[in-house]
Amino acid sequence: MIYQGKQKIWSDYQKEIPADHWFYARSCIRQNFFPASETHFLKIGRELLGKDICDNEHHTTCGGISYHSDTIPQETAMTIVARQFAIMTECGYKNIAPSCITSFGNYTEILETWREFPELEAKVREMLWKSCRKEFEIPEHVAHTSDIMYTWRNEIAEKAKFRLINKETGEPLRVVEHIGCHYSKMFPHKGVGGAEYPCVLSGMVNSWGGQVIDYPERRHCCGFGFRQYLVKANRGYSISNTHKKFESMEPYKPDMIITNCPGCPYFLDRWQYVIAEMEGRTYGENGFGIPVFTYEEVAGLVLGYDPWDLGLQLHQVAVEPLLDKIGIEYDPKAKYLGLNEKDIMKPGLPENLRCF
Amino acid sequence: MTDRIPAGFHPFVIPFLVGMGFVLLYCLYGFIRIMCQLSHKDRRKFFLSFLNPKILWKDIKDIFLNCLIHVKLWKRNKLLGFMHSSIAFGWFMLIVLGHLEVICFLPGRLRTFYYPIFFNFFVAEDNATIGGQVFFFLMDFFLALVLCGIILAIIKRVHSLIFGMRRTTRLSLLDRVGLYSLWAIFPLRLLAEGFTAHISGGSFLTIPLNWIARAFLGNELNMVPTWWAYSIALCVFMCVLPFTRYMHIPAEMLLIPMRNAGLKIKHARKGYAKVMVYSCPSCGVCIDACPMSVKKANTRDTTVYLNRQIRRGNEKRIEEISDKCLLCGKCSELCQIGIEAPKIRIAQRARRKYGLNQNYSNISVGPLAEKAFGHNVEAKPGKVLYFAGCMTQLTPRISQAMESVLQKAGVEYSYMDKDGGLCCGRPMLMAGRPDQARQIIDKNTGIIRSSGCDTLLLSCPICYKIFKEKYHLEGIRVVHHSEFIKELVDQRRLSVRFGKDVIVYHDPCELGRGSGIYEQPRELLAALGTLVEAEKTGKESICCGGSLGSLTLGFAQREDLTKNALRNLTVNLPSKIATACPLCLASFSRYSDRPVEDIAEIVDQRSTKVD
Amino acid sequence: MLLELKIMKDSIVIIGGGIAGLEAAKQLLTLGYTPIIVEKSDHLGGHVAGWNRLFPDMAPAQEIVAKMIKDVEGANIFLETEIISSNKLGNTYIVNLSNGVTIRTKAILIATGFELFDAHKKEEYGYGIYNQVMTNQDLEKWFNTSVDSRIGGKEIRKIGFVHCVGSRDVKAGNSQCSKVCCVTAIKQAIEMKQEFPDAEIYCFYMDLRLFGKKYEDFYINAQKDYGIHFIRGRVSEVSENIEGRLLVKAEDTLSGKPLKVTLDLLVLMAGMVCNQDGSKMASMLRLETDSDGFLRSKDNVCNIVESNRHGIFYAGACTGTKTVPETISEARAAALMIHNYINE
Amino acid sequence: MAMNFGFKLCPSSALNLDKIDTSLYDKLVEMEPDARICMACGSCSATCTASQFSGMSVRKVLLDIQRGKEKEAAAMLRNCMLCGKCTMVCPRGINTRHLILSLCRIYDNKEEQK
Repeated sequence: MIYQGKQKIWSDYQKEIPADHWFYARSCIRQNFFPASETHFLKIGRELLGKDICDNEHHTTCGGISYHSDTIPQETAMTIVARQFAIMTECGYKNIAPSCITSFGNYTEILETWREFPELEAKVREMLWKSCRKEFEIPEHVAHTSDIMYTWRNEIAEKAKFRLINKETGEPLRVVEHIGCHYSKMFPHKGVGGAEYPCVLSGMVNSWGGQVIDYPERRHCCGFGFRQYLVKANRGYSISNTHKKFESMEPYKPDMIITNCPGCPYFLDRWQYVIAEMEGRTYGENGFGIPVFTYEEVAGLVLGYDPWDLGLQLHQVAVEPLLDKIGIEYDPKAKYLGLNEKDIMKPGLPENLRCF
Repeated sequence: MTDRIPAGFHPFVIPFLVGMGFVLLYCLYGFIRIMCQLSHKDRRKFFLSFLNPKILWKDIKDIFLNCLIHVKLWKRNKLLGFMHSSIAFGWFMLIVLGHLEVICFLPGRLRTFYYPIFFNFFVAEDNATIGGQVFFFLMDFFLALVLCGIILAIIKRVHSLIFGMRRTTRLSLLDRVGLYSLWAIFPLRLLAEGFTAHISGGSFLTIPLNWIARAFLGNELNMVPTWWAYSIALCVFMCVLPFTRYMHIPAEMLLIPMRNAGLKIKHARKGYAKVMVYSCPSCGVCIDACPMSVKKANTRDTTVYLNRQIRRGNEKRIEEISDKCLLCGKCSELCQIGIEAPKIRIAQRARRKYGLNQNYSNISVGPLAEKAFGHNVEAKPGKVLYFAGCMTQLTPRISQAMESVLQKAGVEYSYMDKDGGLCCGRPMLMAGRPDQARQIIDKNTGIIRSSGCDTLLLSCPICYKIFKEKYHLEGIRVVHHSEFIKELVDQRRLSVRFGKDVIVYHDPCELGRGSGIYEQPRELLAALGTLVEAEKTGKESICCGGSLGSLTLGFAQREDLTKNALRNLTVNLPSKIATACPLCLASFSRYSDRPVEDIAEIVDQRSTKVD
Repeated sequence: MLLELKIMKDSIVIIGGGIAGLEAAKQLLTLGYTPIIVEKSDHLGGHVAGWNRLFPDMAPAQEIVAKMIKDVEGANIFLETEIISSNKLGNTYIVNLSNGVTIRTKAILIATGFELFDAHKKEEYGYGIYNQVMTNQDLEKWFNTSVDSRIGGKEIRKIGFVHCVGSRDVKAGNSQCSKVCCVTAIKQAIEMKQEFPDAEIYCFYMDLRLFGKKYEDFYINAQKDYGIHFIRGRVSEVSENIEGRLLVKAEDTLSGKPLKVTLDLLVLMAGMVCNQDGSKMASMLRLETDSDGFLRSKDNVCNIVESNRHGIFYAGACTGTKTVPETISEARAAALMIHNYINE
Repeated sequence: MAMNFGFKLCPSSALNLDKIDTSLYDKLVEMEPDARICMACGSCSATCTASQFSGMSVRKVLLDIQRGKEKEAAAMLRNCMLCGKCTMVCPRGINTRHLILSLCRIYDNKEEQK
């Protein structure tokens, strides 16, 4: 691998990301599966770095899931997105920061479509007006929240309490970065680093002390693929894709996986359990799985936030071995205590995948 | 005539006795082995055939005419025939006369076995008898005949073309030993008898020789050594005989009754086929006959070498030679012995084991028949079923012409494989896979039976041969289109016009040699244009080179064969080449400088409906 | 007569010192003109000078180029020189060169040729990223010099050739076929098989376009004598496995199945695009570009060597992908056209 | 015990050239060097007598054994009638008929070698 070659490509794909004043668009999946991740993005942005991020309760889903599941036509998705833009405009923001990769892809795709076919935009404006009496301005910038986190990576590194380094050996942790398909595969120039060698996550990993591994199937989809998972008959196909990725990364003995998409961490995490129970195969050390994190979780960990505050107890794959490796302290007893110290109950343990 | 040596024995006869004993034992052993290899049924058939006076008489006649007189060789080339019959018949007569002499003069010595061979050594002439003179003359006459044959044989080794042979067989080492010892036997006999002629008597050949010898050598010391030499030459010849081409002499005498008994080749290397292989005299007629011989490298793959390799058991070469052959049948047609080389080759191919065998159980006859003939087919006398065959599908002009001709003649017909059909099974059979071919045959039989037709009309001689020979189509007439059209014309259901074309007809192997149809196409063509003949024609016609018989000949290797066949066809400057086989048509069209057409096409162009 | 002679001694500016420029210069010298070759690089012979052997008869490229250079001894040659500006004055052009020379000429011959497609642009193939990915040009250079870090370090067991890199690819900005890559790939595959007889060689192609004299023979030989595997399908992505070998993915379109294979060397058959410097210079001369990105000829059937401007002619790959013999023929045609134009 | 989720891992359909067993093809090429010069034009398949019953295609057979798919090739080969049409139409002059015979011969199937 010629590192300079990669750097050259990264330099070719640098997008303009304004430093401040963002309208935050939440993700349907993440709000439910990784609620702490979104919270911590706002917390790091607002409290640690003093950024202005608007989190408005009136915005909705972007329609991406229904759109990619073939349940709504694109015009409907466009009108939903137009409403998000309208709320952004109403709130006085010009930059939109979706927390979801699918939303990001959806916004980008719709904006590109309007650019090519202005008559569609006009039609959507009309539909939005008819349905909600709202008007919108085209956002000046669309950046995924991982893009924004990428711009913060060095500041976070400065303020970090931990680094992605094995405490025992002093070696950098081997990190698999997994980018959501809709981040830059459709529009390589809309992603930091392009589609082939994106550096949005690898940039964070490198800044925080880890080492990104380049395994052959790094470009491959996590396996979610909307219809592939949502239709039960297709789930074998969904998990097979995930399986393919794990088989490909396993020889590199990755310590962790970092992701920027709502579906990917969920499926990379949960499918490890299913593969273990189906095939008896696990990919981490000593019968554990490979822990999968969102970039906010990783940022939170290096910044020294409590792992349970970051919601890591909601992961299927046990995170404790990694926390031990980095040297992050945690209270095992507090793992299943809720915000109000109430016991949220310990889930049953799988047969083949080692968990706590 | 009296005994000259009272004991009636001299040591020089020992070599002869050794050789003779060896040959007889070997032949007996061989005969028993062959008999054991025959199936019980065949063995019974063979022995019972001797009880049938008709077959017995045929056996005797065939052995006499073929083994001694070589009538087939006479037909081919007089000089060649003379050469062979002078040696074989002359030698035979020497032996017969030797015995007669013994019977006449010294009947008591007959059981010594060697007296008839060395008669002149053991006797002294007493008061000359008329009978003795006659014998002396006859003995010298036949010896002279044999010597003529030997001289011719020596000339043939150098100038085979005089005998009508472009190429002769390359002899193996033992063959050479056998040949030279055979050549030596008769001059040595002449010398031996010459040296003793003043004692034992002689005639026009031996007496003058005796004068000369005695005038120059003056003593009788030469006498015994020459008899020794003669005996040793006989011994050498007989000792090597089983391992040389001369084995054909005893083998052919077994082959003829076996053939007359109606045996068939069942195994490439046993029984009947084995006798056939050993009956090959390596004369090399098949080398010139073989269409592949146009390329020198291929001459080693002709039948004579197949027989030799089978005798040697050289498996690799046996396979090569067996697979390469076009199965055109010409060698077999010209073979003096009647060795059915194509059948031996197919039997050899059939010995091969395959890790994967074809199976057509997934093909069901019903739907195919329905596709071809529709529902509720009624049987109708006179209705014709046309089967174009695979190869005709690649030369649609033939099937088109056929349909047009049938329509003009008002023939009611069904087209069995208009939308593609099954193969006839002949290619599979030729590849030596009779079980697979049988499966195909059964499927096709089913389809044909459900057509309601009583005539099966074929455009492809390859199909024709197998339909005729291997299908059980009782009640259905199998006919090739050349025959069928001829009949239509004869019955005035189709009227044809004579044209200015000068046409040469190429006999397709499977139609001519394969099925014996030579005349019908010629008669048909003679009504359409001026018919000229090729240089080699009829039974000797040259394969187009496209034959499916050959498994290994590649496209490039066939080019020279086709060009040679074309050269043969065009000697009399025809303006058009006619054939009756789609494969010949395709092969010739590729390289021909003049139009090549199927007989059906020519008829179609020059025929009209009869009102 | 005197006047005639003077005209005959005219100088003609040839832009580009590749084989088109050299051949045209030679012919113009023979016709009695003074050709002036302006070459931006430091050597003559262009791309061909960097190649090893030329199909179909494996003629040594360097000898051919050396002979061509020898044949233009009488011409004026300016190396490392570019055209700064040019003005039309009546029937003549005033051409200012970067070395300070100004030439007055009746005719300009553009022989700026092609430029190899920048294989970096096909990011998924990892040229410049993976250690074992090279281009057809790199390989020719290796044939000449035997020096390349990508070959020789590790044992080479499997080699892949990717056809159509930057050709027939709208997203790479070149929808046209580069014409010679197929036969080049096969030629190079054979040469590599000769170098590494135990290696398995795979050619990934979309179509095999072996249009030229004896090209098909290369194909048959490659299959029959060298056992080179031809896989119909465009390589979709290349990655590096843990041993540092290349994992190549494509679809085996004949099987209708995705296919992957691990390779030790991947050669990208970078296509031909119009020389960008040539295009810039052409726009300075107010010449048009055709829809395929190459310079526009007066007519693509009968008048390839003429431009739409009087006195400006083309030769070689500046008007489209050309083989070496086509380029040479075109250079000769251009020389004749220039001669006719001047004598009009 | 493997848990039943109502769905399973599906094996990859991808051809992995590193892992496929081409010994049959290698053996064939030794016997029939012309097997290499197939350019996949498909004439043989188009003309094949057996194809209408079975999808037999010499082109596919050759490709399948190159890709280590011996079973698929065998299934097709079983339908061949050796009629020779493919040999007639092959533009590269491959003796497909003999190639098929050679292939049937080298198939390592003891049961069928009767």
